[in-house]
Order: sequence, then structure tokens, then C-alpha cells
Amino acid sequence: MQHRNHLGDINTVHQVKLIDKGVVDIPMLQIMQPDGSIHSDATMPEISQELAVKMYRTMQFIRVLDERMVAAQRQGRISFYLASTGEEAASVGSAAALSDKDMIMSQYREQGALAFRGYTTEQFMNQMFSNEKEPNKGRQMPIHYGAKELNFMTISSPLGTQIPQASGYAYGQKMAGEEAVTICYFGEGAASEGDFHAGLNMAAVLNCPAIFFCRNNGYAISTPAEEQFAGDGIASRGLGYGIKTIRVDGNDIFAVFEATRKAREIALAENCPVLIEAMSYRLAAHSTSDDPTGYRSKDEEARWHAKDPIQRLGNWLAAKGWIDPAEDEKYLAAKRAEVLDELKRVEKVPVCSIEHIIEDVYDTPPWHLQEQLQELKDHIRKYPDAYPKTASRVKE
Amino acid sequence: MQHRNHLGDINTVHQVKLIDKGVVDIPMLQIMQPDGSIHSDATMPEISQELAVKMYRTMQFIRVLDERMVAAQRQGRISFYLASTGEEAASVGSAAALSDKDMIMSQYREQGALAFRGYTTEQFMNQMFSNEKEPNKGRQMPIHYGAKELNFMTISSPLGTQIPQASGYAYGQKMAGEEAVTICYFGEGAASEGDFHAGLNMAAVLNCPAIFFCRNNGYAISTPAEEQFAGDGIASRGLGYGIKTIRVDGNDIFAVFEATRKAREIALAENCPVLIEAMSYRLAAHSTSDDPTGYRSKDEEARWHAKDPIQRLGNWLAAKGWIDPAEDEKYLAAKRAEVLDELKRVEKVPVCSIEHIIEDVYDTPPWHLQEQLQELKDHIRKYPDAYPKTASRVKE
Amino acid sequence: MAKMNLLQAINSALISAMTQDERVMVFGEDVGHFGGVFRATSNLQEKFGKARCFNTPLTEQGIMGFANGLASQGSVAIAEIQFADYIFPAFDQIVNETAKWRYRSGGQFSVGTLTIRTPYGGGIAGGHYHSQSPEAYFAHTPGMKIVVPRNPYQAKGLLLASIRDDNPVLFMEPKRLYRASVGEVPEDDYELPLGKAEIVKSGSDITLLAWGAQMEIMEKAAEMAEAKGVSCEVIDLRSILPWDVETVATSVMKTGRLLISHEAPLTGGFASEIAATIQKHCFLYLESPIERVCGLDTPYPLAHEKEYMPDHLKVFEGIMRSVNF
Amino acid sequence: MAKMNLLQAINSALISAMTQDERVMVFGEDVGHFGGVFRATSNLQEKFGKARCFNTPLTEQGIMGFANGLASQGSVAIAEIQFADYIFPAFDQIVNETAKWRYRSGGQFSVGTLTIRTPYGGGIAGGHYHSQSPEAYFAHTPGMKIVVPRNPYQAKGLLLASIRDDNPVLFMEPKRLYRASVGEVPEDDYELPLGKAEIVKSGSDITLLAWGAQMEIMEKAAEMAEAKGVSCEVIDLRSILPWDVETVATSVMKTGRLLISHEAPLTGGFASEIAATIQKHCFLYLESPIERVCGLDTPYPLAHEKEYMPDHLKVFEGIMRSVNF
Ligand SMILES: Cc1ncc(C[n+]2csc(CCOP(=O)(O)OP(=O)(O)O)c2C)c(N)n1
Ligand SMILES: Cc1ncc(C[n+]2csc(CCOP(=O)(O)OP(=O)(O)O)c2C)c(N)n1
Ligand SMILES: [Mg+2]
Ligand SMILES: [Mg+2]
Repeated sequence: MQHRNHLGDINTVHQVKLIDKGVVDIPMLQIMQPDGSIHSDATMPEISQELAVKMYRTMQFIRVLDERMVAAQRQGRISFYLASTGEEAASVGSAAALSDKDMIMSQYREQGALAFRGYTTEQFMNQMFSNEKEPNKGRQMPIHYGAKELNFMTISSPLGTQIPQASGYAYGQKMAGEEAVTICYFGEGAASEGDFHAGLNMAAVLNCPAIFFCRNNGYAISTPAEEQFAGDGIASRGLGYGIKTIRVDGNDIFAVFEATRKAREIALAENCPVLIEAMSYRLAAHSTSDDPTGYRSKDEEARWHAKDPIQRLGNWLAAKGWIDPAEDEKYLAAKRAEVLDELKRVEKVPVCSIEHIIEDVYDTPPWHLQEQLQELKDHIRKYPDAYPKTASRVKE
Repeated sequence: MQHRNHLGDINTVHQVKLIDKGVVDIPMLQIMQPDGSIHSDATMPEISQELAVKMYRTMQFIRVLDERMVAAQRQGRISFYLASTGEEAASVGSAAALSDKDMIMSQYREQGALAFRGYTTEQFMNQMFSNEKEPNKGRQMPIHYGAKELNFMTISSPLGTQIPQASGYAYGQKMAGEEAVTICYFGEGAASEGDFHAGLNMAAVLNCPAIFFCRNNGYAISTPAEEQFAGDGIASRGLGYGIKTIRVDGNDIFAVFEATRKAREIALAENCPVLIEAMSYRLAAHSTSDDPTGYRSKDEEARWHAKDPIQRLGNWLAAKGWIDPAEDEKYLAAKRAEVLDELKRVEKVPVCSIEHIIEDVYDTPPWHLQEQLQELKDHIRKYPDAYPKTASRVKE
Repeated sequence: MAKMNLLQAINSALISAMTQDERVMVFGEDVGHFGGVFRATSNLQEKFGKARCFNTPLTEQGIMGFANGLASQGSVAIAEIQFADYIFPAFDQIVNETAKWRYRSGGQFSVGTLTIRTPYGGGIAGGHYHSQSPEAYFAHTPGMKIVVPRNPYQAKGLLLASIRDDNPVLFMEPKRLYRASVGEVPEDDYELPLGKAEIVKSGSDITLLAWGAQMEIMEKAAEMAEAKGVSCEVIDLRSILPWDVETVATSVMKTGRLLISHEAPLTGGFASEIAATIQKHCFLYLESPIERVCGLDTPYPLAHEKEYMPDHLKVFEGIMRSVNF
Repeated sequence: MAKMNLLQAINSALISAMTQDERVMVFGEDVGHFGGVFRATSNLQEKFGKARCFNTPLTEQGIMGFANGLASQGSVAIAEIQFADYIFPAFDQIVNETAKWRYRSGGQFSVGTLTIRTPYGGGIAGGHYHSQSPEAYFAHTPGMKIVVPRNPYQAKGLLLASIRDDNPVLFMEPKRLYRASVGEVPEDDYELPLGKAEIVKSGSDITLLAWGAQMEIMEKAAEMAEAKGVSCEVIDLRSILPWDVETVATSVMKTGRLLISHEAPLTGGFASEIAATIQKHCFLYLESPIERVCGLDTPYPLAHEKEYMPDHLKVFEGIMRSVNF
């Protein structure tokens, strides 16, 4: 093979040789079969009962949360929601293979990773109700989480921006001598943004210990993958950047775990990025603003329902005797109740007081923002009925 | 192989399989050896004597033009110049394989393609002196050519922007039913821009008959290719986009010709883009503002001087008996004289009159620009000595 | 005439344009079969085929690069940016390329046949990434035209004019009004002039100037002020670039007062340009300082959206400040 | 003290910052071994190693994305954009990310340790892609600070303050002055305040306001005006965002007149914000309309650069228009 990142001599051919996508085969790692059994020639990663059950329960919790919050949105209790149904194994399995010191930079469909890190039901609720208890101070739309203490970077809506950012963050970790990597999640749609290209190329050239984790779930809102790219998925791009790449069955949590574990090991040992493409399917609508019936068939959805990642791990755990299937319903019921209780409790928590409107624009509010706040407060005091969320708390 | 642009089933492996750049070998097409002889197992493209000599003379002309204009810049006669020394075969060879109807969108180091299309010495001079005879009206820095009648899009300085533009242009040609493609030239440095990613991906997905022609000349100003990317050149990226790709020896004009001819054929027949990576070396300084002695060795330069593309074709032509080497010096001397004569003549041509300062911002100058022009003219009339280029021609 | 909401008016304009000229193409994220996330491009793919109305990959810089190339070829390119908040990755293609294409080529080439459609503005609980009003970022860019309609009738006529104008036009659609604003719209093809403001209501004490969704607010505030005996002249600027200084200046010379309002942050918003120009043109006529009632100098908030918005009460207060100066 | 040109002052500031804090990193196109196309980063790689001063691939959006991530991690990121004309591919990363990072996370995360350095402005025969002054594009963006020095002394002190300020700063360097402006600069570390304008010369008849390379022009015009008996107060704004309204307003209340000048096109330039604000603050003090002497509303020309520029003659004419109003 030829490295063309130098100017040395290079092998020649004397007839046109077209390189086309057919030349490389990028199969997908699968350890656990759709029925929950392990491939006979697969090496199971070392996973304790405690960890396996935690992975399972986290997926179940997320499934419950997603269902309840979609319903809550329909009832008008929150303005927006976005479920990860069908893709829980991708985010939970990858998060499980990380260290808590690793930074997570996510897109928006990785609630599983966040829950795995320990984000509580109450924290989820606070964020979705944009209330004053939320560390992001109610500034972002529902599902745009962020938690410094969990090393989970606050989510940004503009797609793809976190990709070169992850390269920079990882570079900083390396310079600081931390034994930590940055994992960056994104969809196959976001991978079309210029920032994807910039981020992966820079990570490769600047030797950044980052894991680029693409959730290829077949759709970007209504746009199917075949209108998004013409190559062999996102994995085939790794080659062009000189980035080691693993394609994995995104609905097989063990495969996801193992790929991520391996990627982390390589990233740290070799100070380099690794690309993972997890093949999965967005069983849910894109978000509560979307209705997929207009752009895909029930048939297609049914095929992927059959590959449900939670069921798959459940089967394995049950066969192993690590869970009692009878407990499942109890756990789900308890989580449903917990979510509903928190929801009811949290929806009464007020939003931040008006003082916060000018905070965090700068490290401290400059004089002009203080002036604008003062004017605003005077105005609210004059028309308290028009600003019910804040008026009662406006101080001099 | 697996296409991941659908959601069908996919082959699996049960152990982690890392895909790394080593897995594909992308050799480089070479037809003519550095000494000018043809590889015995190569198929020579059909090239008439007339065409071969035109290619040769165009390269020679560009070499002369570059030398003279670098000197002119040193003398302070023009403000800026940028030579293509060492890379003449890449632009001339590719342009020779095109139809005149094909649109050329270039970066800035493709004066060879422009000269091949018929741009005259006088036209080159007019542009470099930003004078009133220049169709771009003296609005752009030297070397930013543009010629509608030659289907040569006006060059833009911001790097990479022409790449997605070429996809759009080609799409338009296809929709208009034209038997024509768009060729888009860019450097390996510009290929790091997000626009590269967007442009190639869109061309692949939207089936645009475009040829993306990367001149990999080892440097982007001072930045060597190994600090630009870590993959196997730019060619290896074609795979990720599902774009048919050819790597070619950029100093072998026959290989460049044949690759481009083939690419054009495929682009038109299959309505798809083709990527060509031409391996070459920027023998010149980046531009007259640059001095490469600070960042690369004389040795390295010498190795590439030995691969001079003009010499190579000259040897072939001489062996073939299609040129008389004795004519060479005459031709060069004539061209040198022509360039100098035009230079002297053209440097006296005035710049556009002041009226043009507000033109072409919009289709017709809106009232506010007319007002600004009026004020400016009044001002120039008041201080004619301060604006010597335009004052004498300011009308009421 | 038919009753249409603003989305339907946009859709009707696109159908008109595509029917009349087969070089017209519509593209962007999700605009194809799905008809766009707001459904402005509904049925276009069915009617005109996949080659003329198509999804693009998810890349705004790519969409605008592609659009520039397509327009320079002579096709009529109508590119959608899904939210104005996501236009920034395309900023270079717009500001350095679209706007300078004709100029740099001495008029040899142009992208005059390009129109960029994008939904903008707040009031939909969208927070700082689904509520921005970025008109001022583009208004500093010679070579662009910028147009903002206030209702369905204006939307169809201005969009058709934008598509056919031989200059690149950024057409910003007030998404808060997409379904909320309903009105009579001719089913036939018609155009409204670019670069011309419209006096929506005559008055004598103060001129109120805005555009797009903010026009509703101005009218509401004007009613409040009229109840206090203040006669308001309400103007819809309609075109941000080039803008109609004459209509505004003539009005201000009559009323002696000017209030401008937009949702975008105060500092560097387009109201600043208007104020700077009008204080010069109307210096001797101004009876009080020009008022700007705008968004705060913060990102667009979520929980405090209501407080942030330059609503009718703030505009009303501004009017009273101005007349009581 | 040592005599330095503006480039040397920048280089000296970078050396100071990198010596004092090992978390400081400098990167961008060609800034490594080569020292940058203008040589502002000369010898940094030799002194501090390739890990702390390095070339990036050629991608401004990547540079700024990387810089955002690096700064959010706690490193001190100094990113160079080779020319301000090429900052637009990074517009999204700056406007949507850099500027909103702290806000959207409720202060949990920030990129306060980020500084973006970029050479701007005309007068170097660079045409429309090597001459732009894009400060106004960024000035409409809450969360950013924008700083422009006028000479070597200012450059070093303001750059060090920018690097250490806990907010992202866009530091724009007047490239026309890189070698042309020479002055005494302390070799030691020092900082000059952000957000504060400086009165460069006191006067009583008119206030002249500008920043960066334009300050030279103002001083030259002021001399011409003084010769005609007009006493000029000359102010260097230094920080475009947040800007020092108080110093400017106080001056205008004294002089009664204001002229603002920048190279960027008139429409939507930062002079508009200043004019809009000052006409409000100083309404009863203004004796003539606020004058803006700026670039034309066209791309920056090449052949007609001299004619386009707001030179001392145009500023002088503006002064006389103002005092003779
Ligand atoms: C820059 C930008 N453009 C457009 C959008 C609107 N948008 C939100 S999600 C989405 C689709 C993303 O698809 P993908 O990356 O595949 O992630 P998935 O939703 O499938 O998880 C789009 C277009 C955005 N948020 N940011
Ligand atoms: C967007 C942008 N960034 C930076 C520059 C400054 N610049 C001009 S040429 C150049 C290097 C380009 O290298 P490459 O693409 O390899 O082309 P080559 O000069 O080798 O032919 C740079 C950085 C630019 N013109 N545009
Ligand atoms: Mg997706
Ligand atoms: Mg190069």
C-alpha cells in the first residue's frame, strides 16, 4: 500500500485502475445473535452480572422514559421530546465501555449514555421542564442535556458541531496527561456536515484520542440513508482519513461494548482516533414534531422491531439466569411510576427568576446587560399579568 | 461487499475487525516513464501530433509566463503572482481531454488549462494588470482569471468553495440536457475544507457529472501533506463517498489525459462524479509572497526537478520525431518576447473608470449605490491629485 | 382568491414558479417526498418529479455551494435552509460567494437566479437554536437582497418576485405565522415589488417600522397608542436590503418620531442601520430620539421567551417614551 | 522597552502568554515551523514544541471547532485564521457555538479561554478576499468580545488581556500596520483593559471615533481640521463588543458632534450601532447629524482601492460637513 502523505516514490500501474466502493468489505461485528445467543466463534467481552444487569435496566428505563415523555408531550405538558427507541444498545453499550473520566459529546439521541452515567429521573425532568433546578438554567429545549459532574457536555442543536470539538477536547485531555478519551456521538445524517470532515481529519492528523461513534439509524428526519450518502455507510470514510474503523451491529449491546472498549484501548495506547459505525434503526419518529408514516413502511419498521436490542439482551440474561423475567414487569412498573411522579412534582417547579436572563452570556454581566435587565424588570413590574412566569418574583 | 445506504441485512463477523488504510492499495496510473518512454504494458491514448504538440507548447508557454511574471512581480510591476511550475502536465493534460463545452472551475494554479482553452497572452496580461480591458473589470487580484466564452468560471480565493459549486453546475448541465461535464480543480490542502466533503458527497448522491481533479502537490503553502491528512492521499476518500476514483502520475501528461478522458466518459455515461488525484509537486514557491527555503529541502526539490513534466513530454515528442528540439529554443524565445511586449503594452492600459466601482454588485446599481458614486465623484473632483488613477476621467 | 395560510401561500408561489419555468428547482433537507419539516414544499416532488424537487444530504454549506453552482449555470435555484439558525454553516458560501459572484467576474457570471428560503424568528418555544432572526448578519453584505413577508398575500407575491429577480435573494419566512397567519391570496401568479416598504396604516405622531412577524406586534401596539390619542404611522419595511429609505424618511419627516422593532438582539441589529440613516436624513425633523425596541443582547432564551420578546407592551412603552420625550 | 513593529508585538505577547501558562496553545494554518504567513507566530514552535504550536489542516471550521473543544476542556486556545476574509467557514462554530457555549450550559461549561486572532483590513492591494473588515458580522453576537489594536503597544497589552479574559475574544489585527506601525513596547508582560475606549487626543468641536488601522487616518484628518480651526477629540474604541458607550457619549455631550469611520461597507457596519446608540444618549446635545465615513456598499475593490477607502480626505470632508451643518 501507498501512503500519500509523503512525497516518496509510489507504485504504478499502466492501465487505468478504477477504485470503487466494491474494493473493501466492511462487515459488521456481531457477538450476540438476534435471539440472544452468542455466536459460537465470538469472544464474549468480560462483563459481570452487575454490569450486564445495569446495562439492561438502563435500556429499560430509557424505553420507559421515552414512552412516557412522548405521551407527556402529546398532553401538552412539555413542548418537545425525542425518543431513542430501538437504539438503546448503541448508547448504553458504548457508555458502559468507557471510564467516567471520559468526556461524552453527544448529538441528542443518547439519553441511554447519560442515564448510564447516573443522570436521575428528576434530573431528566428538570431539564425537560426548563426549570430553575436545572443546571442549564432552562435555557435549552427539552432533551438538550448537560452535566458537568458526569462529564457529559451540554448538547447543542446545530448538527455536527460537536465533531471537531471532540477532536479539540481530546487533544486537551492528552496534553493534560489525562488517562481519558472523548467519545463523540452523531447520526449518519450529521456526518454529511462539513464539520464531520474537519473533525475526523484533524483528529487523525493531530493524534487525538477520540472515539467517533456514528449511529447509522437509516434516517435523518425523513431523509433515508440512500439520499444521504452513496458510499458504504460511514465506516468506509474512516479509510480516507487514515482512521481505524469498526462497524458494529448497533442492536447487539455486547458488540457495541466490545467495539467501544477496543476503540478506547487503541485511542489511549496509540493516541489516535477510532471510528465506530453502529448499524441500527430509529424505531421512533424523529421527534414529537415528526410523523414517519409519510416516508417509510410499516413493514420496514416491523423488520427492525424484530431486532429489538432490549429483548435481545433480556433473552441472554434470562438464559444465563442473571435476571428473573418476572422481575421485569415489576421494574418497568416501578420506573413508570417514578417517571410519572417526578413529572408531576417537577412540572410545578418554577422557571428561573428573571435575573438569569442576562447571566452566562459573559463570565459576569457587562453594564449594558445589567441596564437591559433593569429596564426589563421595570417593565415587568408595570405589566405583571403579561409575564406570569416571572412577575411575582421581580425584585427591585 | 455491503452497501450501507440501505437497511437490508449485512454480513457479520464475530471478532473485531479493524479496517485501516492498509486494506486498499491505490496505485498510480503512469503511461510515460520519467525518461519519456512509454511503459511496454501501457495503452497509449489516441493523441494526434497536432494535439501532442499543442499540449507541449502550452506547457512551455506557461513555464515562460510563470518565469516572466514572477520576475515582473519582483520588479514591482504587478502586485502578486503564483506559478504552476512542475504541475503543468496536470492542468494541460486534463484540459486536453475535455470538450470546450465542459465547464472548468479551478482553484488558481491551473493557468495551463486556461491557456489550453485559448486564453491569450494579452488576456493574461490584462487580468494581471487589473485594467479596463479585462472582463472581470480589474476587480480581482492577479491570477484570478475568468472567461465566460471559454467556459472558465471566474476564480474565487476562498479555498474549496468551488467544489460543491461544481456539483451544482454539473447538475444543471445534466438537467439542461447538455453533453457536458464540469471539471473542478483543487489542491490537497483545499480538500481539507468542509466544502470538499459536502461537494463530493452531494455529487455522488445527486448523480452529478463532475470530475473532481485534485492536484496533490505535497504542500499547502508551508504545510506538508503529512500535516494535512493521515490517510492514503485524497484518492482514498473517493471510496467513502462511493465515487469512482483514479490516481494518476501528475507529471505524466499522457496518464493525466487518459484518466481525465476516462473520467469524462464515465461521468457522462453513468451520470456520476469521478475523482482524480494527480500526484505532483509544487516546484515553485507557493506564490510571490512565499519563500519555501524555510520549510523544505533543496534535495527534495531536486528529486522533483528530475521528474519535470515538460522535459518528459519533450523527450517523447523528440523521439517520435514530432518536434525538432532545435525549434524549442526559438519557440521559448518568441514566447518570452511576446510576454514582455504584451507586458509593456498592457501596463499602460488604464484601470476602469470610477463608474465601475458600483457596477455588478447587483444587476443594475440601486439608488443607494448611485448616490454613493455621485458623492465619490464629487469628492474625487475636489481632490484630483489624491486619486490619480481615476481623477482625469471623472465626468459629471 | 382563496384563503391560505402562510405556508400554503409559499407552496402556491413555488408551484407557480415551477410551472411557469422548467429551469426552477427546489431542494434542501427533507423538502422532497416529505414536503419539508414545515410542509412548505408539499407535493412539489409529486408534481414536478424528483429531479426538480429533491432532498439533499444534511449540509447547509453544501446546499448553498450546490445552489451557487446551479444558479451560475443558469438554472433557477430555490434552496431551503431548514431553520435560519442553521444557515451559519453556509455563511461563507453566501457572503463570500453568492454575494460577490457577479461582481468578481465583472458581470460575466452571476447567481442572480438564486433564492434562499428559510424560516426565522421566535415565539415557538424553540430556544436559541430554533428562534434566531439573522437578517442583520446578511444585511452587511453588498450583493444580497433580503426580503421578509408579513402575511400570506405578501409571501406569495414577494417570493415570486424574489425568484424572478436577477439577484440572489435571501427570503426569510416568519415561521411563527406559518399556520397562524391566514388571508386571501390570489390563485394566479403575481409579484410584489422588492426594495419597497409599504405604509400599512397612516398616522401623524410617530412612525412605527418593522418587518415580518413583528408587524402584528406593531399593529397591536399602535392600537393601544391610538387609544391614548397617539396617531401612529405603521410601515412594513418588507425588503431589508436594499431598503426603502425614501418611504421611511418621508414618513419620519411628517411624524417627527421613529420607533423600529425587531426580535434580533439590539446591538448590531438592522434597526441600528435604520436609526443611523434616518437620524442623518431627518435630523432637523426629529422631535425625540429614535427608539429601538428589540431583543436583549443575549442568545434567544427558552424559559424567558416571553420576557425577551419585543412584544406589543414594550413597543407601546417605546411609543409613549418617544411622544413624551 | 524595545522598538517593535506590530507583528513583533503580537509575537512578544504570544511568547509571554505561552511562557507564563503551559496550557496556552497556538494553532492554525501555517503557524507552526513556518511561523504563519505574516510571521506572527515565528519561533513559537521552536520555543514551545510542536504540541503547543502547530499547523492544522486547511479548514477554518475545523480550526474553530477544535478550538472550541480545546477551550472547553480548560486549555487556553489561541487560534489563528489566516485572513479575516476566510473566517466565514467558521461562522457557525463562532456564532452558534463559541458565543453560546457558556449560556446554553448555564455556566457549567465555557470556552472563555479561547482567543481568535485574525488579520483584517485593506490597503494592501488585496481585493475583496484579502481586505475585508468583518467586525460588524460578529458584533451582532452576544457572548463574544471583539478587540482591535491600533499600534504595537496596544496590540501586546490588548492581546494579553484577551488571552486571559475569561470570555472568548475575537482579536482582529490591522494587517496594513503589521510592519508599518513601529513603536516602543515593554518587553515585560502587561495588559490593557478590554471594553474601554481611549481618548487619543482631546478636543472640543467634534468627536472622531474609529479603531485599528483607521486611527491613523483619523489623526491625519484631525490635523487637517485643526489647521482650519476645528478642535477634534479623537477616540480609539479598541473594543467593539462590549463597547464603551460612556466614554463616547461623554465626549459627544462635550463636543456636540460625532464622526465614525470604518473600512467595512456603510450599511450594517458597526458605525450604525454607534450612531443609533449615541443619537439616543445624546439627542439634546447633538448639533449636527452623526456622520459615518465608511467603505462603499460594494465588495472591497482592487483597482479602485484608493477610491473606496475612507481616507483622511473623506474624513476631513465629513468633519467639515458636520461643523458647517
Ligand atoms: C446544522 C443543522 N441542520 C439541520 C438541523 C435540523 N435537524 C435536526 S435533526 C436532523 C436529522 C439528523 O439526522 P441524523 O444525524 O441521522 O440523526 P438521527 O436523528 O437519525 O439520530 C435535522 C436535519 C440541525 N439541527 N442542525
Ligand atoms: C478558505 C481559505 N483559507 C485560507 C486561504 C489561504 N491560502 C491560500 S492558498 C493556501 C494553500 C492551498 O494549498 P493547496 O490547496 O494544496 O493548493 P496549492 O497551493 O498547493 O496548489 C492557503 C492556506 C484561502 N485562500 N482560503
Ligand atoms: Mg440518522
Ligand atoms: Mg497543495
